[in-house]
Amino acid sequence: MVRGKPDLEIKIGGLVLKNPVLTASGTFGYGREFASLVDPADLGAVVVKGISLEPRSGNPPPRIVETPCGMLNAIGLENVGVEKFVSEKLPFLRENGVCVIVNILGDSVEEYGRLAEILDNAPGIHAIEVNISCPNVKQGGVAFGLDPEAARAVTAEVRKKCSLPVIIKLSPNVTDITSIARAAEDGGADGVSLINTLQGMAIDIQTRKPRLANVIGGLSGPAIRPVALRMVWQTAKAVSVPVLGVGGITTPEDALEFLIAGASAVQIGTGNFINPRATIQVIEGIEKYLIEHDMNSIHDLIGSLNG
Amino acid sequence: MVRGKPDLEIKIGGLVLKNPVLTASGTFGYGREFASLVDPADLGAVVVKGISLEPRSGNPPPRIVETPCGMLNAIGLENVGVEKFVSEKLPFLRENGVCVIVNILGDSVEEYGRLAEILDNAPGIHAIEVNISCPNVKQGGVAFGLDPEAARAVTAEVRKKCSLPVIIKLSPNVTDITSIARAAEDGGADGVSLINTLQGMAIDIQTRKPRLANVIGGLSGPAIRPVALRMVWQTAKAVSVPVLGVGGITTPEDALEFLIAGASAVQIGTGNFINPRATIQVIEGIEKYLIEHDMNSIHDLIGSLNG
Amino acid sequence: MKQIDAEILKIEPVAKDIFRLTLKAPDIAEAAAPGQFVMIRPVSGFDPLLPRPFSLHDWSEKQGTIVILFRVVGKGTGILAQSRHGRKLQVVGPLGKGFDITSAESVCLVGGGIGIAPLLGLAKRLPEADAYNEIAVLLGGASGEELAPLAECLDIPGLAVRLATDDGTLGHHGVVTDLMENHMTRDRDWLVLSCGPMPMLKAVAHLCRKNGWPCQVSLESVMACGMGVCLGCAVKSPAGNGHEGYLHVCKDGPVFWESDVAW
Amino acid sequence: MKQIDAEILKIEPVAKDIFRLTLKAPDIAEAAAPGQFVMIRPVSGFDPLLPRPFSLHDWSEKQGTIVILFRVVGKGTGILAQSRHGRKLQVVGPLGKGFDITSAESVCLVGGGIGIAPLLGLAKRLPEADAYNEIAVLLGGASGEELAPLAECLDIPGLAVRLATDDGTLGHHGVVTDLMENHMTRDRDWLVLSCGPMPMLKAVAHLCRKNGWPCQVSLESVMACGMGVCLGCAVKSPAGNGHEGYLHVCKDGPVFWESDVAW
Ligand SMILES: Cc1cc2nc3c(=O)[nH]c(=O)nc-3n(C[C@H](O)[C@H](O)[C@H](O)COP(=O)(O)OP(=O)(O)OC[C@H]3O[C@@H](n4cnc5c(N)ncnc54)[C@H](O)[C@@H]3O)c2cc1C
Ligand SMILES: Cc1cc2nc3c(=O)[nH]c(=O)nc-3n(C[C@H](O)[C@H](O)[C@H](O)COP(=O)(O)OP(=O)(O)OC[C@H]3O[C@@H](n4cnc5c(N)ncnc54)[C@H](O)[C@@H]3O)c2cc1C
Ligand SMILES: Cc1cc2nc3c(=O)[nH]c(=O)nc-3n(C[C@H](O)[C@H](O)[C@H](O)COP(=O)(O)O)c2cc1C
Ligand SMILES: Cc1cc2nc3c(=O)[nH]c(=O)nc-3n(C[C@H](O)[C@H](O)[C@H](O)COP(=O)(O)O)c2cc1C
Ligand code: FES
Ligand code: FES
Repeated sequence: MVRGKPDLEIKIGGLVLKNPVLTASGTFGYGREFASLVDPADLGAVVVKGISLEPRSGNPPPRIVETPCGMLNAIGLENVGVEKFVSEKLPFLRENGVCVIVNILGDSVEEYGRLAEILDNAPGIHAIEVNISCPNVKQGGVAFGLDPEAARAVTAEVRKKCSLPVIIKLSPNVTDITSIARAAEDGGADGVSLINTLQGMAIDIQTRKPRLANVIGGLSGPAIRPVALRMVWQTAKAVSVPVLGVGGITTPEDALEFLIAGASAVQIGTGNFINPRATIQVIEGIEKYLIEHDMNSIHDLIGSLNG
Repeated sequence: MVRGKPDLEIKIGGLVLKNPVLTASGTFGYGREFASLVDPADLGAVVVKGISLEPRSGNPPPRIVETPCGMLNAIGLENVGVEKFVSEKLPFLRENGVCVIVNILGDSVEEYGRLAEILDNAPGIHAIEVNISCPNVKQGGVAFGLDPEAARAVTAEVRKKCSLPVIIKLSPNVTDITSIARAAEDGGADGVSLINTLQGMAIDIQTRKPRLANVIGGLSGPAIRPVALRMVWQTAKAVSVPVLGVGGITTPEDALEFLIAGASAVQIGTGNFINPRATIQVIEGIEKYLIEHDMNSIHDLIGSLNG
Repeated sequence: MKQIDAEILKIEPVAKDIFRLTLKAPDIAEAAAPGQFVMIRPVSGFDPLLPRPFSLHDWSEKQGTIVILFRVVGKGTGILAQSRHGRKLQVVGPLGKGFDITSAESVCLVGGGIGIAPLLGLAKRLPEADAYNEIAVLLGGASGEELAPLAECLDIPGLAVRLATDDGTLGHHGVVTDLMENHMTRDRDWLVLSCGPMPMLKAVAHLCRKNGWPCQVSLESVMACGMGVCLGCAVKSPAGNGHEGYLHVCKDGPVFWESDVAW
Repeated sequence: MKQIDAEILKIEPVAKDIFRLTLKAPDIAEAAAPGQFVMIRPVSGFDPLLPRPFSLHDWSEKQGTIVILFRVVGKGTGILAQSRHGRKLQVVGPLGKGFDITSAESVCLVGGGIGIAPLLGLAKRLPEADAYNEIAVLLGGASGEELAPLAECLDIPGLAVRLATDDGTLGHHGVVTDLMENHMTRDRDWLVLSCGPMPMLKAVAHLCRKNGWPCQVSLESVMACGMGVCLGCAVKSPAGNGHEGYLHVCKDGPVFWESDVAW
């Protein structure tokens, strides 16, 4: 019997992705930078670098440090601002048929809402991912993502201000990530993505100074994969919206772990730095696994963890 | 000028340790197992495997999985029980002049108190380390270490029931570890040690089963070091009792980072598996660093992070 | 038990994916006993993180060397296979409890696959042949291609090695327990010493139990420390034998009396 | 920009801790320009995690090869130095903006330490010598022992190389900016192209600014991606030049006009 290719399509809200492999925000630029190695239209979606209302210049260097099987970054959310993003970065993606998810960040609930409004009117954007690991400046600077109520409020505001599918990107630096995920679901999220980076630090023992100008940075890469996988598994059981798994994924095997744990899709972040063709190899590897395991659809795999 | 050796002594409550390098609970057995490679009396202290009132047989295998630069364990707190510990394990340590810190665990506040009472009367024990990453069975099973109030209650009970210095071992799986550390300090702790393992998970993609029989396990090793260092730095600023830094330390350089960040001492855990002589090499390395940097005392180094 | 940075003196391919590694490790060679193992760290970095356990295949106190026979199955063994002579490896050992080769009329060594590794060191060190009525060596494998080079590793003068293969391409067409049934005459007091994959050990143990042959098996398990502190290498033991439910492969074993294992 | 698994054709020690690595990488050789770099992953595991940036020292489109000159400073370079011919390495490149070798009367290449690496590929590809009045090469180093083997790497027929050492054991006793002051006659239009340690580049830039010599510098920075997406390789640029505060070494450089850098 000749078999067709397995069906890799997944849905987030009303959005259909041709496959479940996305790039993680901040690790694939605005989709153009990798174009000579990876055709961004081949990916489930490209999640672009976090965008704010105004351009941000980011933190002073050093901004990155390598750690065992991981890296710390304190980029400081450097970005071109929403206006320039729409006028200069979006056209390339739109013209090349890329599924674009825009990651947004702000200092207040209103700022997130304003961004959602602006992006809702820009053609070529397929969904919004809300980075809630940013400090809530008006409320004493604790990150939105550390408090269920703040997470719900941001989600509800973004939901209200746009008609696009809304994904909430969760912080792992919490006691119970499922409570934040449920708050996002309550607020109207169409999906949750996790994890953002774990907070970490490194010190230069010769100068006795922090290795990052910002002192603290976000830990990403293979080192954090077991933590991300655990949180994805817990969250997939706790919410009914799709979960996007992120954290240390570099190979097809890694991605399969997240799908089996209950993620509907995966995002590849630091993996792009280690192997720029990781995304494509992960898509191919998932397809191969489905064929070898006689599965017609990615949905046979998602959440298929055996007791 | 001939210089003396730098002074490595540190204090935790009334306890004086000859140097700031300890073993982490669960990674050095009861001190005897490594004796042909490391003289346990050369260490600042040996923190023994967690002890409960009754013996525990632990979780079914598989109990450990390797991960990138880390490992997951779900040993399930297998231990011989306090009675057998005192009668069979303690004499060797006592007779060899080892500074012994006993790590304890329980299901209820009362159990911790009972353990403290028993150990208080056993000669040869220098301090108690309280593992609060255990589920509070009477209160719905949430770990003591995830809730400031429960952490304070356990600390106060142990404090009340014994005259030994009490160290509270903190869980990193929380939004704000400093609030737990402060609760422990309020409860009468003489020191806090951190971090215990980060919760993680791994899946076998061929069987689609969790790689650990217990599904979830604790992540340790170099992978978690940046997270541990960040939490130690934050905690050292938040409390006035000594902080013992734990998490991914395998080399003198690693240990120096923690001391500079504000730890008064370090514990080596998974590092013992990678290099059984890690503890001794770390002591030698710290001494060498102090000499090279013209420091007479370890206290010149502790918390010496430059802005 | 010693920890040393052992120089690679020789690394030779033995068969497809199988290598023989000779290390300079006098302190370990001096203390070694048949069935014991060492922990070897394949890299100096942290990926892979943990040292890997390998049985002592052979050793020479005189030359101060130990020999490992290993199969490439993953990252660590892959890196070892690519190492060159002169490189130094962190080795800790000898570790664990080896074979208990006390009294018996005859001894039967039963091995499967790479599980033959510890049998060379064992066979060489059995009391002079005449202490036993017989020393039988029975080996099983998937095919002749796989088994022949492994069997050659056990090439000890005067030792008769009998072979069985699943596909019949070498020796008996069948499994190693067939050889046991054929060979182990009931008129003797046999001691069975066995090492190989878990399903084979299970079958061997079962047969021995049925026939009343005392039997020791060398088990494998994932290990972190190799010296009894992490408690990661637990194997279930039968109720009521005083081990509180679990034995630990690195410390109580790797060689166990078959009766101490909950099969 | 290509990503390939490039075979190591040759790896030779050049001096203490300095190695020359030749890789089979036709697609990269074809697209390379002087001053560009490649990202090389030293291991297939994840420790160290990130690929390492190295300038293209030389390349041959015809032979389909690229050459790297590197100094062992840590884990990644240590592992590279121990690699053998035949091993494959993940290489991405060519990356970044190289030297802008447009018009000038005379060119002065200034290098320090391992910073001489990109100068060979550059010198070889400068327009035929007679397009310039002069091509000067000035190199600085700590000692003759360090500098001599590096200077030899720039051995191009007809190219005069002038040397300065801090300890005077080779060439001028002093720093490379001394050589610039001595050699760069004021009657000519000079273009300075420079690569080396940060303090040297700073001194070179300062001198050029003072003398009105246009100057390009090749900068280093910690890098994660090498292709402009992680934004990790930021360097401060002077206010008001349109770069919103930071330039990125991997994408806006590694070669910059000295005036674009906030020294
Ligand atoms: C006491 C003892 C003695 C041993 N003696 C030998 C020996 O003499 N020769 C030899 O070749 N091997 C021996 N082994 C097995 C050897 O330790 C493993 O093959 C090795 O650790 C695998 O490392 P890796 O990094 O190559 O594989 P990994 O990359 O860690 O794993 C690759 C695959 O192999 C499987 N695997 C890992 N460890 C084991 C194991 N212990 N048993 C079975 N499968 C495993 C994994 O599940 C995975 O599927 C022994 C094991 C023990 C416990
Ligand atoms: C565009 C560019 C081109 C380069 N070209 C060359 C070249 O042609 N030849 C060459 O030998 N090197 C070159 N380098 C530097 C090279 O990338 C580093 O030496 C290398 O990444 C160090 O890796 P490691 O793992 O050995 O060191 P690590 O173990 O990562 O670090 C060891 C020590 O070196 C320091 N270090 C790490 N990276 C750098 C760096 N970029 N610059 C200075 N110190 C560093 C660390 O702070 C640490 O103290 C270049 C760097 C850049 C950015
Ligand atoms: C350099 C860098 C920049 C990042 N920028 C963003 C960002 O702008 N917005 C965001 O939500 N996450 C950002 N992240 C987090 C990643 O999207 C991802 O959640 C995290 O790195 C974990 O995945 P990984 O281990 O696959 O990298 C960034 C990560 C890195 C390494
Ligand atoms: C195998 C194993 C067993 C452990 N058992 C205990 C224990 O009994 N009690 C405890 O408080 N911590 C226990 N820990 C946690 C360690 O003491 C330590 O906090 C943690 O592993 C982080 O340090 P490391 O990265 O240096 O290992 C255990 C860790 C491991 C790896
Ligand atoms: S491997 Fe650690 S106890 Fe056996
Ligand atoms: S290294 Fe990533 S942007 Fe330059």
